[in-house]
Amino acid sequence: MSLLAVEGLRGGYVAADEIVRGASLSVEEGEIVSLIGPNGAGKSTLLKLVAGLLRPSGGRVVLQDRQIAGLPATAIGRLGLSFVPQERNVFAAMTVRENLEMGAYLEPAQARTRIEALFARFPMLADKRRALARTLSGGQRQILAMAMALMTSPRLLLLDEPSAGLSPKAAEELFATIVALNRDGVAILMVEQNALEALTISVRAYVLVVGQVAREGPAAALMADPSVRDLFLGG
Amino acid sequence: MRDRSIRLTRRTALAAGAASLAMPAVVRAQGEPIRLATLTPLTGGGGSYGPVMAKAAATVVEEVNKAGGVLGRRVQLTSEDDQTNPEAGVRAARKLIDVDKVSAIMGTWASSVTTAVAPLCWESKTMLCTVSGADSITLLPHQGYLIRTQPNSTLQITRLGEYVLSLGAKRVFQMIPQTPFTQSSIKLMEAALKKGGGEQGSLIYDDKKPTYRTEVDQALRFNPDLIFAAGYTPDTVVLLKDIYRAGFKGKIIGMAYSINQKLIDQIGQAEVVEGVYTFAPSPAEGATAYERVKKITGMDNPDPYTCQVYDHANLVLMAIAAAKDASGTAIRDSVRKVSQGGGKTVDNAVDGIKAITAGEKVDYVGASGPCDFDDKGDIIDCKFRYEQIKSGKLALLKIA
Amino acid sequence: MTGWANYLVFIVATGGFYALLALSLNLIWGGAGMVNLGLAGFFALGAYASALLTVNAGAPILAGIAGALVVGAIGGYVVTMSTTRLRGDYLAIVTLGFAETIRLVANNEIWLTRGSDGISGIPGPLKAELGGWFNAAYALGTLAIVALVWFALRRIDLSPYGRALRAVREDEQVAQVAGKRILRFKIEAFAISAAIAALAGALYGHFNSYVAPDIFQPLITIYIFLAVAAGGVGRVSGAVAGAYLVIFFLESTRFAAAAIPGLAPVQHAAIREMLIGLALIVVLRWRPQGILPERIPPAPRPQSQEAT
Amino acid sequence: MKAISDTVPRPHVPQRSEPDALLAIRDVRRAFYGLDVLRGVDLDVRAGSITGLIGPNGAGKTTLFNVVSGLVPPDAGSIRFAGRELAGASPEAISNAGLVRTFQVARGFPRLSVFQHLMLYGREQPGESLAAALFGSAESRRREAELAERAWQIARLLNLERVIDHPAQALSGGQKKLLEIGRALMAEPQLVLLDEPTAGVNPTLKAEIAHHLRALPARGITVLLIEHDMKFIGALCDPVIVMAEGRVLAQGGFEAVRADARVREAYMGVRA
Amino acid sequence: MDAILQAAVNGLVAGAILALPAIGFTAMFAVLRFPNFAVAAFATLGAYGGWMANAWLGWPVVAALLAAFVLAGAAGAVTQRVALDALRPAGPLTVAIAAIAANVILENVLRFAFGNDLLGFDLPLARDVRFGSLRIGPQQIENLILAVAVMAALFAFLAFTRIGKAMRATADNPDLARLKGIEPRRVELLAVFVGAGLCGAGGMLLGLDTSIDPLTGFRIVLSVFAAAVVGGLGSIPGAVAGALLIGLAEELATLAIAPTYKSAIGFVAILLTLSLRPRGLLGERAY
Repeated sequence: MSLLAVEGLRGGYVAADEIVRGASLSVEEGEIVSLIGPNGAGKSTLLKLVAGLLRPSGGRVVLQDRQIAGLPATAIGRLGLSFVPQERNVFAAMTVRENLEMGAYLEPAQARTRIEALFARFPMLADKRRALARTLSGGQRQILAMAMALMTSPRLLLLDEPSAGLSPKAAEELFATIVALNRDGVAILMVEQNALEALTISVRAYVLVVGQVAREGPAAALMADPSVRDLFLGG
Repeated sequence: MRDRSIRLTRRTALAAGAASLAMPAVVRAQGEPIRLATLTPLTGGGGSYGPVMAKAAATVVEEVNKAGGVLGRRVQLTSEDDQTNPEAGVRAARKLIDVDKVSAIMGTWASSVTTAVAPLCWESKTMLCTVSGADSITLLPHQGYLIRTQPNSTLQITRLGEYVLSLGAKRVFQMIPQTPFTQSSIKLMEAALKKGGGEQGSLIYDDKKPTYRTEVDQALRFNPDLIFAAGYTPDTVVLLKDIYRAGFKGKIIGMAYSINQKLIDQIGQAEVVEGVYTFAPSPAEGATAYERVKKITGMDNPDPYTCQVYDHANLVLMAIAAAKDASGTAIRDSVRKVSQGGGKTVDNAVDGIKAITAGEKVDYVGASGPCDFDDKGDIIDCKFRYEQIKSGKLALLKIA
Repeated sequence: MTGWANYLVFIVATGGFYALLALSLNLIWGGAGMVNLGLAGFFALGAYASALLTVNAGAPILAGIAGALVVGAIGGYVVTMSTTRLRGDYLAIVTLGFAETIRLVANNEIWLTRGSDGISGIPGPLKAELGGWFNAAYALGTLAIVALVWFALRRIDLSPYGRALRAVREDEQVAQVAGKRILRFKIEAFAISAAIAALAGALYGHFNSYVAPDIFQPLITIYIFLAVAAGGVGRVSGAVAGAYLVIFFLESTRFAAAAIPGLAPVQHAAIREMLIGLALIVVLRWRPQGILPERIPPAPRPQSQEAT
Repeated sequence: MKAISDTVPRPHVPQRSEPDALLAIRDVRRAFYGLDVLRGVDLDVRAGSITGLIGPNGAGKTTLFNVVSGLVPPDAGSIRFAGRELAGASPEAISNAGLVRTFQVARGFPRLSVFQHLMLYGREQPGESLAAALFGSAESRRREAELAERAWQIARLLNLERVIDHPAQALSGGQKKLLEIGRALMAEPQLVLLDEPTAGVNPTLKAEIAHHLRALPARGITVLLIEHDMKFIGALCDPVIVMAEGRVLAQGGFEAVRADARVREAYMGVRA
Repeated sequence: MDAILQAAVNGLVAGAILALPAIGFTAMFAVLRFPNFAVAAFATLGAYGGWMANAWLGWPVVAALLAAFVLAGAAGAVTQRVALDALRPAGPLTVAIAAIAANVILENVLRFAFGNDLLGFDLPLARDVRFGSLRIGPQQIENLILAVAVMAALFAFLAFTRIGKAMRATADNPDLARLKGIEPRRVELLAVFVGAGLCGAGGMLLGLDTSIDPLTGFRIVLSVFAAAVVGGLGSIPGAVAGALLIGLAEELATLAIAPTYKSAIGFVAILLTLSLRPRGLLGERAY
């Protein structure tokens, strides 16, 4: 049984205008799975549909045996799925520590121990615990956003273009962090523009084109496939 | 203090309700009634005076009706609210003149309302009786359709200036909000003081501010030995508190319409207002009419406006009786026949109408004074009442 | 004329002033998506301008009214200048303050405005000649002016100018990209709107022959918002209908007040004002389009259409 | 299907003498909150061309459009359009100079009708002065009739005739896209910037849009468009400009650009 | 010189009281993104609430202040729920207009219940204390302390409590807040409760120093707006700074211009701010 199984998912921002048109994919326990594809293919929309930020107009989303399609985002969050948005993903006017507390807003009892654990894991956050989030660099901000998502101890993390806007060095560090997180047992489904880098750290990958899964397979195989490369340039 | 204000409201509420309910039935029984109206501020800045005023007039009408009415007709009194606002006042007056077809409107309080309503009245030949004091009002081309029972500013302030000098004050500071009589008040006081070798400083303040600390500072810098607080009750409450806090040791004088029992209760601390002088056109203290007003309103010290509107109602009703005609013009032409010029002294319309019907000449002496008018409609001389607050109560010093 | 007829004439005239104010508000609220919470201030501005010109300077009444239009437009221009680049909430706050400031000036600049005494003896046109018919004639004249303004605003509404104004209301940025100088449109519209409010004030003064600071209470602004919301935001005819609806409501509650026994006059007045506020919320909530909803004018069919 | 040039009379667009760069952008920079979004963009758009602008998300394409159309002032750099410097000019001035743009998510005036939308974009409207609105003018009536004629033709051409009196908020997604194009046509610009004209559009409609666009240069309208559909780009655009990380990476014919190793890397996300 | 110092002291005290409703107004704006013009009525309601607790029930000042806060806050929350929430899709200006209507209703509910008479607290008045040539009233000092205490409590609430942080989070980034499980409607309601409550507390402090009638709140409302705009709409520290500034400006101005124009100072401050620094002293959306 998969950790996450998506079947024939459909939906978009407006009911009349479907961007995801019957996509199916799955994520197993402990995997890193990448979702790649050309611009406008509907990758981010798919993540938002899964995370409950958008309401699917069709299809099934099963998280550990539970049908979650149509549940509100917070309910899905409680079931062990955490979503990290691409933009505006921290509370800019709050301190790092307060951001983390907000990450576990629904589980305040565990907040203190988890924050300590995250501080141990990301010393940078510990150093900056009293800094306002808006003073962090782009890479630090992404780490904070992920740490916030981890505050609920999720089984599955959904990352929406985590490396967007980062310098190459910061992006590299970020991917290293993602791998490290995964080693601790968190499964990851991420959308990445930085497809080659994403494939490098992924077990499997899906290629999304016009709202549907066009190719899927082991990451290494997809990376080697010239037709995948062509897809990005409309071949 | 709180109990007092609530009781007051409730009582006026009952009166107003009774009046509006009772009236139509009576009217139907009697045919064409004589229509009169009060236009007083039931809400807005003058909202604390209007309801009692309206009630005093209503009681006079009630008594007259009980005694058989005037000219064998019932009197119907309509009471409207001018909201202390000329725009609303004009709308209400229109309704009274056009729909209710009243022949007299009584009790307009704020000078601005009176100024706005007056042209409607003289154009429609409706009598207007007012308690507003601004000099300018009787200077309007009202063709006689206006009388006022309130002495005008010139008379008032001149007298007040003389009194202030008699208290031994040489440096007087006047604190006054922006009102129709502000300029004349400052000018007249200045003149009155100069005659006696006194000096005046003055400050016009914004009557909508929660505190006047800085204004009081400014006043104290003048080093006055007397402060003349010439505002209305709401701002004077604040002003007196701030004067007290500032530690002012000199004398304070104010107009009785603002420094009244309500203000004393408001401030709630005798010490703050101890020794403050008040000055007012005197109701005819001790006059029988004044005692009647006391009874009607249940107040120990009915304010001058209530007394005046009581007089308005009596005068108008007797004028109708004397003219044997209920039109506004008839009232205009005969009001001075019942108010002055000798004859049997009466203190209420019931007795007056009886006497008039019997062919006697009457001279009304009202609750606010003798009620004699000059050609402009101004009251001819008037007594003034000087009081001082002693341990939280207004104590009469003299009436002169 | 006497009695009910005269009263009705008075209501018709007052309704006309309200209608002009409603037309003024509708032009910017419905037309350009701006609000003016200081309508009473512009109303006062016009009333004073015309009163001062005719009483103090002895100008003819028409010149006074023209002066009111100019002063109103300048006032509107000044108020919008500081806020046109900002969001609408700021304009709301500024206009609120503007009305209060106008009242302060009217109250305190006694050399000019005679303070809270107000200005009395404002001449009415042909008052002597018309005698008892003055009110009726004036009410008719007011109606004619309302009709004229209604006609002019409808022309604007249906013209390319009105079209551009609506574009500004819907999306300023896209309107800009479409080549519209939104600043000009917003300032012009507000200035015209302010001038119309001032016109209402001038007419008011010449009718009642008296203006004073206390006349221009902020509550009038609420009346007009209710009028426009009830009539239909964005519909010129709706503003006029709404204004008469409100004046009818205001006057009829005067008669209805007596029907509730056992209340003090203060309480009657309080209930009336409560009803006004309540009505405004109810309209905004359940009938936001008003009784006469905004309409899209159909495209003119070209003659050549049949050929294709 | 008729192309627009067949049915609509040619506008009186003054012919430009310079044959080459209608739009010349040099070293345009823009940062938001310390993040460099445009890091020195240089590009030319040849008059009479349909130029494609492609690049991965976050490359700065839409920001470039915002800067060129005046919605966002550039921090530095020059934008010359038809011989005029436009950097820092107001959006309406730029639009009136003959450079009109559309938006990615169809934006417009939801409560205005299709006809009103089209009319709004008409150039030179004497009727937009107060005097003309109030008193009417022959000039304004003439122009209004002219524009109305044109609006009808464009509506007919774009199959929007049936919905010409409908408010924009009642249109389908595809119709909104067509309306965007119609608006751009009404403006008779020298250069039109199209931000993803086919996003969320079905293949049939896409072909139709391509058809309309292809007819524009003949009418003196140069096109610069952002697009993600490579087929669409390949079929329509020459040259193609590739942006990545706030700079222009490559420029040339579609096939050449596609073959460029740097471009493939940019799209696939290989980093140095 | 003394006059200036004295006016400055008076201005600071007035500003501290003004700060409470200004914070309330700005806080509601930060979370709900529309100007709640009913603040005048909330302040008046607080004044009456405190007065009832003090004069009828004999509660001491601090307890009465709490009553004022709760009554005004509850009125704010009810207004929001019953009248305003449903209008929010129509845009902030529509809600703002409805808030004015709500203000008229609330003001008249008080007028209906209490009439237009002035009411005063049952508290002894004390003479001012002198420091050299400066004087300050014990009541002012008490008000200053109370205002500062309320502000401190508010800042502690926002900085240390979970729900207070959630409020800031919602003002900062509503989408992310929702994603993190923060119920926006609850937070909004809380923001209105606290915001209107602060207006109420400010209204009562005002009433303590002066007297109460249905227009108590209306008298300061322009200054409150001015404080919020000058400080930057949506910024709480900005509202505090703005309030002190407006308080100072109003008092100092009386030395230079006619005191009758005190109320216009706020308007001038708004115009100046919008022309010179439209986002206010501390900018929007700062905590």
